[in-house]
Amino acid sequence: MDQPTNHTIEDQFQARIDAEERIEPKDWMPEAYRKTLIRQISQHAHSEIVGMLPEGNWITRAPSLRRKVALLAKVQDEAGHGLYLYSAAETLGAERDELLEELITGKAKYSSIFNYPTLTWADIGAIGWLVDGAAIMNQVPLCRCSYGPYARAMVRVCKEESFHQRQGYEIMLTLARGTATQKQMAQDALNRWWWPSLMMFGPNDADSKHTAQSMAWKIKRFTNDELRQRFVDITVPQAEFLGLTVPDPSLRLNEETGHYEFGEINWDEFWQVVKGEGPCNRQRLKARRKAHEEGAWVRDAALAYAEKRRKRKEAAAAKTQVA
Amino acid sequence: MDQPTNHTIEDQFQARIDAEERIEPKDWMPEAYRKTLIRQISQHAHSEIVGMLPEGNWITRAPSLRRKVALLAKVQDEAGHGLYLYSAAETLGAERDELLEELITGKAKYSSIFNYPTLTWADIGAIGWLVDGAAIMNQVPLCRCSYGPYARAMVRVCKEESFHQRQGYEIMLTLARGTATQKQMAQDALNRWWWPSLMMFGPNDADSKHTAQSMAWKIKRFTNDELRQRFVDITVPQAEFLGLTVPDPSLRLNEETGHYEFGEINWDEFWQVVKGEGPCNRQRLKARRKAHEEGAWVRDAALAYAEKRRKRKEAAAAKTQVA
Amino acid sequence: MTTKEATFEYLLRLGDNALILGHRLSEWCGHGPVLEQDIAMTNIALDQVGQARSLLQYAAQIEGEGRTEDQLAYTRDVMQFRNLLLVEQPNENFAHTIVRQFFFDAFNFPLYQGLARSKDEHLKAIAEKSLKEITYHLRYSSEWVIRLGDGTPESHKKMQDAVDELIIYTGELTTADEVDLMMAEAGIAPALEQVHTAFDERLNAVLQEATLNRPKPSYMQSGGKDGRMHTEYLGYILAELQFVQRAYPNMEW
Amino acid sequence: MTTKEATFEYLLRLGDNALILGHRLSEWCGHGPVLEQDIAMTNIALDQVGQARSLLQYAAQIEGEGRTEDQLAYTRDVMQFRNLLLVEQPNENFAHTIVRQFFFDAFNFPLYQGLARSKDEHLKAIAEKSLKEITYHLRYSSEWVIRLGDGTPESHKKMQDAVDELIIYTGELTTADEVDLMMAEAGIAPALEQVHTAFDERLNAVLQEATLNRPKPSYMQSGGKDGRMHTEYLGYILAELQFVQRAYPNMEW
Repeated sequence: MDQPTNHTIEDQFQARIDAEERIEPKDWMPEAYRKTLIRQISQHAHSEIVGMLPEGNWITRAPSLRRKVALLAKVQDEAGHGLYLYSAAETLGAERDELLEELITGKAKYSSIFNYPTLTWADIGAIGWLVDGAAIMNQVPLCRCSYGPYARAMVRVCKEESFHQRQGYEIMLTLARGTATQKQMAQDALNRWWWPSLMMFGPNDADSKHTAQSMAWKIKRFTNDELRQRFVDITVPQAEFLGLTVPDPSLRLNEETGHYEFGEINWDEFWQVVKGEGPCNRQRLKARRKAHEEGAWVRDAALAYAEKRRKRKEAAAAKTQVA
Repeated sequence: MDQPTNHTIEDQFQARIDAEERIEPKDWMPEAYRKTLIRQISQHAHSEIVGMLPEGNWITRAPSLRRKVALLAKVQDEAGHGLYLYSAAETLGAERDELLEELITGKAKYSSIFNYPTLTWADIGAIGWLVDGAAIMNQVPLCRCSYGPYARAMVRVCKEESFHQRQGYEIMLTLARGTATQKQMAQDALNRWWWPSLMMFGPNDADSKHTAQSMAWKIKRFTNDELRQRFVDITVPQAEFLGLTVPDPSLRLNEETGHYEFGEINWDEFWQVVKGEGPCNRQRLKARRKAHEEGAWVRDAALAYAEKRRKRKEAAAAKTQVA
Repeated sequence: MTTKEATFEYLLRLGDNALILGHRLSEWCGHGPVLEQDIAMTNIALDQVGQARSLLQYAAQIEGEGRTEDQLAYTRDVMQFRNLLLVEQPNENFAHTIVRQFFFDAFNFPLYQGLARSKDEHLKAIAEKSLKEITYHLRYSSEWVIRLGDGTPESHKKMQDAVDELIIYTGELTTADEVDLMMAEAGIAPALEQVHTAFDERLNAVLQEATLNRPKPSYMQSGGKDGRMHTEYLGYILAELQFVQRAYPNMEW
Repeated sequence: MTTKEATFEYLLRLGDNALILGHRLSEWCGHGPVLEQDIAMTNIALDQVGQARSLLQYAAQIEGEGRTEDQLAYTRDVMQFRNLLLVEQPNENFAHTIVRQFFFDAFNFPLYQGLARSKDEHLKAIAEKSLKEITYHLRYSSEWVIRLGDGTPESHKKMQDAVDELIIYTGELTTADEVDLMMAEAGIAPALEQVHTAFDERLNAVLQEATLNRPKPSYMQSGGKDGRMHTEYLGYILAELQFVQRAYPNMEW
């Protein structure tokens, strides 16, 4: 029914969204909006943290000092992204410790891509090129996300991630232009990381339950399939430039639309990995759990020391007063 | 004073020794004889066990499958020697658990040679050639030791150890006849293991407090210096055959005596390592302690299970009787 | 894929299983919980690396390119190895090691019983010789599963944790793929269904006596024997195993 | 030994210290006790490997045989490395890692202050650039020694154990040998006695504030910087560090 004078608080909120206004921490927001953002932002943060593992796996074996330094810097950046994102989630009332608890108990999700193993040095190139590439495709629109802290975090993340992607591509280029063995290593890595990278965009739109509402709230700007198509269109020519073959026999350029048609994703594999049944899911969680448990004494000591310092300061201040 | 009719039990014991009779576990023996044998046999056992560490250090990196198998077999033999020797010590009233406790607390000694690190594959050759060589020099006379169980253990040990020594020498030969790099690796290993191997014979006779009594009791058949000289005389030609240089500028063949004169051992280093200040003393003990502590639950479980089985058998037997 | 190509692949699988598991066991040398178990594990490792030699030698022969057992062991990288995922799992603790060993032996024993009837005479001879050793390995690991499963509450928990973690690697053992089917077809290897039946019964019997629960996982991991996707552990194993030959290539050792 | 040869040796020492310690720290990546410390340790590792690049590049230049930083890092074996024994010690736990770092930084800071006045212009430039980073490293490790030493009884014990274990590696840091003396003589590096005084004072001050005991060991280990006798740890570090280059030599990465 048409009620031109109806201004509920939900309506006002939606109007702000529609007007492309930024929602900030102190603003009123529907509980569902808050919850969906906490879920998405924390999943994003968890992804950065867990993502340190497959890449960190090759720091000690990086084949040149320059690559060793670059990979250390990349992983450090990712950890930093995790920090920004946990902080952004905290502006919505979440507690970092609780979020971390959900991660290590397996309750919380993180990007499934990180449940695949890095088996050769070329995987590091493939991850930078494809995984960061797909992440950027997802993240650039998020820079205009309706929620202020998340949007601003995304701006910082995107800047660094573009650099990472170029570095990953440069690794692939070096390998593709190297010896036959190196080129084969690069092709093998592409073979293993291509489809999982496409899966990073989530289920097809028809099967994606969150999308509609997320788009209405301008958390999401494009659908899964739109982003996936954009990624394929940009990345396939990059593979061709490398002289490598995308492992998809159905791949073909549709001259009319200008888009690449590509094969069906193995949705069984997609859901298996999401469910926790991927190659490395258990190892990733086990590693995070171990780090957390073995670090408990360190965190406890830091708290205890901070408390001691505080008391000493108080005591010193009290003395000064008395004197 | 001459007392032809004095036959104290100590005199009878010594007479048996002098007559080359074997002393067995049930025989009377002076407490000091028992103690010195427990000390010597347990030190020997500890040496076999600790000796598994520097050699075991190269099993995962053995450069051919044949060498990997041989090294596994060698280390397994050494563990077996440890078993025989602990059993021999137990015949004298020692308890294996107590002996192991003394080892990991640092109270008990073991051959200092195992406190040196194995840094290259050639070290494995050097150890087989020199360390087993020196050990054999010590152990062959022990096959005629007055104490039966120790002598018989030594016969078994010597047979296997001769094989180990030949294998070690064969590794050195392969390296010495290999590439320039391999020959250099062999020379470097000889440089590091030569003097510590000479130290395996203990202090000079003049400084060796145990020797006189041990020889009277026919535990020891030759003095430290005698054995050391024999080792040098046998080993120097072997080094020459390999085309390697013994790292001793004072080394020269005395044409008259037929023996090699050699330089002064660095007795400071000798006593430092004996005292626990060698390159790997702490690591060796730490490794043994860790194995022991982390294995406690396994040993406890084995005991608990054995007890359960015993009770079940008793219960089953009781049932049978009643029925 | 020709029968010869499949046979080569199959021999690599057998050889790599023996090599990688033997290598893992050898990491325990000098660190075992009790001297007798140090000896026992070293002994099993010794048997396995010995089997690996025979199998990789034969594999090289079948391949017919003049490669040696050492070239196969020391110059292939992760993507070319064909061992089961189970055998590259880390030692972790004695419980994990024993469970890994038991799961493998419970499969390997019926497998080798079948291989000892192989139409391939050379493989048959290798299998006959290895069967004695594998019979001992299975007895050893079964006894320890029972001893530790039915020992103390602490040992029971460690064992159950190990079983729960490693069970998802057992599917790959007895799930036949193209190579397995071709080998069974050619009478070179037994049909994996038979091996599975024996494996299954053994697991039930031993785990039950050990008072351990046999989990029913919703999925199984694979990717080892076909080389499609090993775990991140294998690269580190090879870095140690192969270092000397990689650093000093083309030399005699 | 000529001054040029001694300079090459010395640069290897500086470069290998940075490389091996940076490598050890990088093993923590993704496994730190708290996200902020993961970042901090990775950051220090990054600085150190960066320093290693500069130093090994210059070392190669001085050597004058056309070798590169990567050839020095990836194709020397254990007997040719010149890092201190301290930096090859394993991570063990966060206490060991922090104590190792602190001992090294307390030495490295006054060393680099001295190197920033080197008569060798190139080394002076490297040192000036690195000094900012090393100043931060020392502050970080000192703070954590204090925080963990004076934290809980558990952290105190872990820290004291680490101090007691690692102290025997500190003598090598400031005990001058022929190369050190030649470098001081030539004004290329500071005299180690001065570095020792600063190191000594720093240790006393920080350990005291951390309520930790400074042991007086009866001996000190050495053999790292002169390459005479490294520990058994270094071989394993190099097996990982160098594997790809060893397995795939003479390629661009």
